[in-house]
Amino acid sequence: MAYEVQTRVFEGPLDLLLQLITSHQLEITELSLSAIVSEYVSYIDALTETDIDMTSEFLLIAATLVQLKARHLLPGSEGFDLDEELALAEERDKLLSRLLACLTFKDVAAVLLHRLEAAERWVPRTVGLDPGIEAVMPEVRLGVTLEQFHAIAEVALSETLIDPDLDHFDFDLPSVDDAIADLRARMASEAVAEFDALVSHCDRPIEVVAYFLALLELVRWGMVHATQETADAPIKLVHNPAPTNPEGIEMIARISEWGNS
Amino acid sequence: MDVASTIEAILFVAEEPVSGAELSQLLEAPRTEVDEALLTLQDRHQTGPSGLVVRNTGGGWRLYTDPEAKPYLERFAATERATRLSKAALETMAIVAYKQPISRGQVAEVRGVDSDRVLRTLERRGLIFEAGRAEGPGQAVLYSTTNLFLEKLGLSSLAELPPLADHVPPAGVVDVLERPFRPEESSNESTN
Amino acid sequence: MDVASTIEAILFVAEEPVSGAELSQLLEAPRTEVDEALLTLQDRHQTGPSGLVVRNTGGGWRLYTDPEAKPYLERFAATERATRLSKAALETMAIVAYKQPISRGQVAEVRGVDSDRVLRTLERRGLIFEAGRAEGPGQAVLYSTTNLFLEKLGLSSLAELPPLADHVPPAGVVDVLERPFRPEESSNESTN
Repeated sequence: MAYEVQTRVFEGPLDLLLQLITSHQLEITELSLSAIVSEYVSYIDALTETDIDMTSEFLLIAATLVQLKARHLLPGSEGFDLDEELALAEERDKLLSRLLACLTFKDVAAVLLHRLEAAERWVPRTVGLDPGIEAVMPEVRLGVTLEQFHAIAEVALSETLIDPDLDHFDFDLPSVDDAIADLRARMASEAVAEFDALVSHCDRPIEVVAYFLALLELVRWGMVHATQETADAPIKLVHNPAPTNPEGIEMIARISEWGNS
Repeated sequence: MDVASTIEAILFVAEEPVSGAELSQLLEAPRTEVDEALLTLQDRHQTGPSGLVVRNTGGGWRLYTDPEAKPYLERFAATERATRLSKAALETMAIVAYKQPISRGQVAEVRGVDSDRVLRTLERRGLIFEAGRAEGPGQAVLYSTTNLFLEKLGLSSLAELPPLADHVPPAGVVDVLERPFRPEESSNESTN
Repeated sequence: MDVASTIEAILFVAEEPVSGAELSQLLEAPRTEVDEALLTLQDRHQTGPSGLVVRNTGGGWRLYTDPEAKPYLERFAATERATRLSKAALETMAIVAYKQPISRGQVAEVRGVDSDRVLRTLERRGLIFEAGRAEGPGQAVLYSTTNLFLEKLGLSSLAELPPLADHVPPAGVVDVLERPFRPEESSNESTN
């Protein structure tokens, strides 16, 4: 039997084991421990995770699996220490109960999500007091000393470094610096252009934003002259190959430096 | 204006659920009278024509819009949408909800993954809080769920959480999990 | 749910008066029907038992508390919970204090949570104010702390805020936020 390492989405050692067992359930009637152990271990080989905690957890589970497998392969129970046997059985039960607990909470989490979504249909009011009553609202109390406030700031601003919440980050941010390079090249060849035409290839608003920021930079450096008659009118651009303001001269120098390096 | 209407006005301006005890203090009325008035108010919105409902969630009472109005509110700009919780965050939240107070180490044990980050996210969202410290060496921080957690789930107390026993995997699944570990079947295995 | 009740739900969550025209658009109902429903709603609150009233003020309709409830609301406003700043508010306050002027988007990035409501509360409490607008597209509102904030912390100027520890360079976060908007530095990076 060949075991192919597919790219699975798993959340950790326990989750992986759970997935290996439950996914094989459909394909194989007789699921062997050997199959699971081989596949599990192959994941360890493929592990690029540098997290020590996770790696050790992986190894711990793998060790238990390998031990169980070794025990299974040897016929009979002769030559086995009873204490060792019991310890191994205990390990197996512990692993099993962890798998069960894991499954249970996965199931209940789905129910909680459902409840969260259902509860969202009720909308509370968040506007607060009526304007007239606000006037008599007593003065706010910070309730913290300067030292405590400082400590809150330390935590609030440091946690983001250790723990950036990247869920909503758009990592595929267009580079303004690429946009500058592209705009410079195209303005140099076209000499005169309209902004809309230059961004006609952009799919996303954020890309247009990047080009607009790039344009502002080029204007600031004096490399491009931009005009717009009214707010809705097209933005017309004229190339200036030899800017005379200090910023532009410096930028030209820097850009040619990068070109040489 | 009767007591029920006064309570309605208070709940209207409150930015989180208000408990019966608090209402009783504000109105200088006995608790029984407040409880009765709350039921009257709830009944008024339920039976009469109204776009609002009174609910007991998150350790107190609060006014909400009728769920039927939700589609219109979504079109109305003012409704805020909370950013979705990840699957990992939901699982961690479930573990804390049922095992509270619980340390991060215990959460990690159940999930099999280091859960510090997720716990911090949940704490920052106001869904869990540091409820205390474990006794003994290390004095690990213990987490519990907040009233906001209850409110977000539409629960009035933790007792209303669905019983965990209902979510234990069925016998068939347990069997599948156990099968590879059963010594009897090892004889079927040849080599590998 | 009838039109009047739907309107009630909309006015309930609205932060400002909502015009008849706006309601008509939201409900996809003719203006005459909306006007009629508004009168029905107003009548319901006036004649039935209710702690709320519907008023037409400042170019739109709005739900208010019944003036009779005012003494109780003033007491509610003076309670511990109304005068104390929440943990979230303090955290937001700290971010604004150390990173001012800062936009709501940047605050949300640092906190990892949507922070509009907290910022509004802090503004209403006179602790922060709209100090200006960001340059560039969007022209986001930028918040700074007020003199009241300094007063509350017993400071004579912002310079007296204790500096953040060196080992916590929040510049890293700001850098991530600003990178797409700083062409020169990102160019430098790419050449490194």
